[in-house]
Amino acid sequence: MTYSAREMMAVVAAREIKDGDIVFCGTGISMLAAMAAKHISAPNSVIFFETGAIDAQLEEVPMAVGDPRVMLGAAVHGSLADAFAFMQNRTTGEHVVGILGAAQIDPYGNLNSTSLGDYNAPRVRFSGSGGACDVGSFVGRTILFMQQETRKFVPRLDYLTCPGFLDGGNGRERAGLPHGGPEVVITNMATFRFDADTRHMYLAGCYPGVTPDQVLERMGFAVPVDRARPVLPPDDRELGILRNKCDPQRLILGD
Amino acid sequence: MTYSAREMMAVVAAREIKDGDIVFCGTGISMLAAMAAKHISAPNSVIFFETGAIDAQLEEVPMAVGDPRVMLGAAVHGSLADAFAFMQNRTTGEHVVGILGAAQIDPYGNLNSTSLGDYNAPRVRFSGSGGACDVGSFVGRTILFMQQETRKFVPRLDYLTCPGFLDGGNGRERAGLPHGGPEVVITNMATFRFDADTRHMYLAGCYPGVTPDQVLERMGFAVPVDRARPVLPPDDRELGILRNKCDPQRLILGD
Amino acid sequence: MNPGSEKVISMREAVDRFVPDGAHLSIGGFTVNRNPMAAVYEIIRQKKTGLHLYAHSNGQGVDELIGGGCVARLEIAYAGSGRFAPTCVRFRKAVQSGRLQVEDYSNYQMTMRFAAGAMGVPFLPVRSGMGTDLVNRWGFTPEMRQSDERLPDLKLAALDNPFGNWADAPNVLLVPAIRPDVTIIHVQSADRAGTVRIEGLPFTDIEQAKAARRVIVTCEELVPTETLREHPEYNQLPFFCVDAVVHVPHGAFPTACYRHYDYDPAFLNQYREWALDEERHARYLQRYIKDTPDHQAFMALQDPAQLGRIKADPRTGYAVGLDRR
Amino acid sequence: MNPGSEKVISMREAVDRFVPDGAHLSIGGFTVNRNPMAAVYEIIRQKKTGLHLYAHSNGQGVDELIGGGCVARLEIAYAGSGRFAPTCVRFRKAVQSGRLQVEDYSNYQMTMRFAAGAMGVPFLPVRSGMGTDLVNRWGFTPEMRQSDERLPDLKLAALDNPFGNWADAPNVLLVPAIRPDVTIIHVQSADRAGTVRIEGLPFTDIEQAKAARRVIVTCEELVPTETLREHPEYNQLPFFCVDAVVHVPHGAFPTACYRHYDYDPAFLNQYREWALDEERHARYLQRYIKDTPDHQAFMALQDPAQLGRIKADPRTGYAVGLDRR
Repeated sequence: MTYSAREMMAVVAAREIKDGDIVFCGTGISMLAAMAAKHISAPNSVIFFETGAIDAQLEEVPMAVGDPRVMLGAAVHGSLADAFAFMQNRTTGEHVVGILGAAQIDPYGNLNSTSLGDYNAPRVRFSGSGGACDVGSFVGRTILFMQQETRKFVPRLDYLTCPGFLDGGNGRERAGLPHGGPEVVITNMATFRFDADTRHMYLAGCYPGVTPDQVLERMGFAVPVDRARPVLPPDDRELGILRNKCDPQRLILGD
Repeated sequence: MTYSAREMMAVVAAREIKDGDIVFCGTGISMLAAMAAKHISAPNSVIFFETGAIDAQLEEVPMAVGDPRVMLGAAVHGSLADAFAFMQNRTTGEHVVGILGAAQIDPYGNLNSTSLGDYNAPRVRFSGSGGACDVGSFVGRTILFMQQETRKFVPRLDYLTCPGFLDGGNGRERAGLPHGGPEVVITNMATFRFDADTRHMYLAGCYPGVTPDQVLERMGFAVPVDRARPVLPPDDRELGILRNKCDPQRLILGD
Repeated sequence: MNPGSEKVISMREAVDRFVPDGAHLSIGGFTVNRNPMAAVYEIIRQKKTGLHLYAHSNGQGVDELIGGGCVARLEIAYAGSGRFAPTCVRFRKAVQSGRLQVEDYSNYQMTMRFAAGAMGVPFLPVRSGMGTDLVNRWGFTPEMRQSDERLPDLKLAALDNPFGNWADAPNVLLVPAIRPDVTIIHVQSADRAGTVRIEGLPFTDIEQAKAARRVIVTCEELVPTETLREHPEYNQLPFFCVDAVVHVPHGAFPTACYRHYDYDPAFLNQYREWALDEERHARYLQRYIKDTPDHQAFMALQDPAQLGRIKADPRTGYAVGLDRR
Repeated sequence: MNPGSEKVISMREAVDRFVPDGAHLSIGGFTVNRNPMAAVYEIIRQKKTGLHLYAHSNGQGVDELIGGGCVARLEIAYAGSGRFAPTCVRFRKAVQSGRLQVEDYSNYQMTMRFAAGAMGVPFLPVRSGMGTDLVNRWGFTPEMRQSDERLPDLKLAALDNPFGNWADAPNVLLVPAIRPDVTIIHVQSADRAGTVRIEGLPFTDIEQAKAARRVIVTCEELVPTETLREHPEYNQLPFFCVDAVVHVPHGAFPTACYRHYDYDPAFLNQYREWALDEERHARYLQRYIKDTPDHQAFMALQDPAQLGRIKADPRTGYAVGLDRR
């Protein structure tokens, strides 16, 4: 079966979700990945929206985390204060994996979803942090979605909205942030992970037909490529679930 | 009609409650005063329990603020966090009048409900603060119930559980406490108020048949008596309401 | 705050009395859900200006107030409507053209700021944001902060944990309480005294209401006090917190009101197109808001068939199978 | 914390697995309401000792654990059962004889301490207690605090407001988070995975549960997951917070469980008399707790007619007209 880049990204992310994980979803493709994981590999994972809907039984894809579709069949409808406390709380927070996207990412997995140019007179303004800064601060693991574009992989962010490993090494610890940090970056061409010591990004996987050089051409900074391995394409079962169970209207997968 | 000292105290307290007040009640006679006020003089006052039951429609007298009787017909069942936030919040807190009792009171209206003797090896141990310290700290006005006994009106508390005016004058302000403080002390013989400048207690009223000297004999410190006025006894309507509507089983009024 | 038992007034009167020009206004709801839109449109109709707006993660209400020319300053965690507008359109234009001053916080920071206001404490601690530009870059100038006594002098403050490394936290950020002049929320049910029942997710509506000096509640249904009091555990806001109750069906339209109606995808998509173009946006404002006397008239301009399509299914609380492309 | 879906075990196993000697234990409920009494009795049966107990304002659960010899240290706001025991009897005896170390906090301070634990912050600020002995006198010694890493080094800490006089607060007290090893709460309904529905006042049960490493939920009724999930807004604790679910009818007896049964005034009055006398108290412990294998056997010793009398009326949730003298 042929598949789109979005479908590949959703399936690659779904594979990162472990059974029993509490999956923090944002809008868009991250919700789809979480829905897919529950069907594919992690039936006992919990879908968790920052809006306070815990373990929602999604029948339709939500268009926003405040969509009434996130409320159906949940275990609890908490407030926003409750929702984030589950991540800040170490006992539950340890089990949370957060899925985030952004306009820019830097070599240490920090994200910008606030603005481009001068913050006080921005060239382009985005929505702002939302829960991204909190999730990036609190939880044990994050999965980051990015488009593979030079303007998005930048050596220095215009605005640091969501902490990854800050300036690398034990930067999080020095700043006083809880343990954690980004685990993987998933793009439309490749996956990246972070060195255990330096916390610098490296190329971890290339999608079928993609070479490391093609990836590097679409980045504003260099990363080591020697640890790169091929990433398996989505199989028929994965694609079927994604298309038929998760997003039959192709609201997020697109045309 | 004849009446008991407890009945007199409850009625005197009920008269202090203004229409529209939010009345913080503890267990015992303070609940009765709040119930009576709603029937007598302040129909739109709100009975408020620290346990989070707001404007309960009491049909039977509760035996504790955690009694399920406080839940009936309430506007909201909040958590304890919610309940105290209404008092700490200035917009709502200004409207709250708190009714408190204690084992000891000092000349500035500070209360002890924790222990007698050395705190770390007490001669007598009581329940502890409960909400008393919070109410005394947060709200605009408090009404204090005491038995008129020398061992209870003491120049210096064994333990300061609940702040009145601390060391007098602007003591609350110096400590950083919100505005407020005790408005009146109601005993089985008399009422006391606090001087607007020194914040020292003075005798404000004597019950029928009681002289200032009799009151002073039952106190461990001296207070000015020149502002004392007679306090009217409960009338038939007040007594009828108290006995028939508030505590027909005489659970709190006693035999 | 009003301990009375009768607070039902018209939307016009509520906005006129409690939302003066320059007010510090907080609105409830989240992205495409339970924004108090009828109140938002009335604020635009009454040409309120210079508002200092607080919102958590809106959405339609924020974007329309900005587009209506009512807002001078904004404090917010997320200005978007999900897939309908990942960044609010009029918000983006206003910021990029320098017409709107913004102070950015994270979702949880904003939540704790409303909670601090509700609790009556000057700040609450959070463990998020250390090392980020949410801490390092401030939107409001120190001069502006000092000139408005309704604003704290600092965006936020760092604190070493006085309890050592207790809770594994060497340090925290303190975020200051928000204390709005007035908060407006839209809910499913209220009684005439203002006791509120929200169904589904409450977002930060309750904290926003408790943090404010004045509270306007707009509701889909005005219900008898006795009905609400049969189950006090399902109510969230007691009447004495509330100053005005406005009964306005479809009061959250075009955003959703769980168990009543879904968001209107057609309107939201159409709005995005209008908002992107100055002329079309001006025509929208004129026709739908300025030329309508009230929300009922605004709703009369909507397609009745579409209003039927967005009606909530009783089982799910939203419109099952609604075309949302 | 356990993301699984099947957690129903026996009371014996729950206490055996999650409440070791010396545990930092937190119990829910308030004065004469929803104390997790069946669990309390099982802890006494299993002769647990050296517990560090956290409770908000109990009540029967605290007094029986102390009387049973299980508790070495206690942090609490209020140790009483209302009119039945304005000061808990065995608590008073234990403190006055030097057998129990106590750290006193106010009601709101204790609430915020559990809330801080639940939220994952090291402390929360309060504006109550400045100038009182709650600040000036400490019950636990600095040495004891330093020797137990489950305790913060300080009872509380003062802080000047970093935001000047924002919110009219020149200064605040910071109270440290409570982080129990295990919390036990008794609720009306739970499913087999541990999702919890409390009816009526929740007290601080939810904060206490979220603050703990392990959570035991005891419930009157074990209900299907689907039933709870028809109304997620009425549930308070999601299943993944919970480690064990124990189905134990009358699990709060002799304290009340709203909409199920009232407190038992006869038992509470009788208990007070027993508790006041060493010999009678020892006989009570032997007969009612040590000689019974479980809560069912304990309940079998109660007068069936009295159990009928305390049954809750469906309208009020308590036993109307119950003789409570």
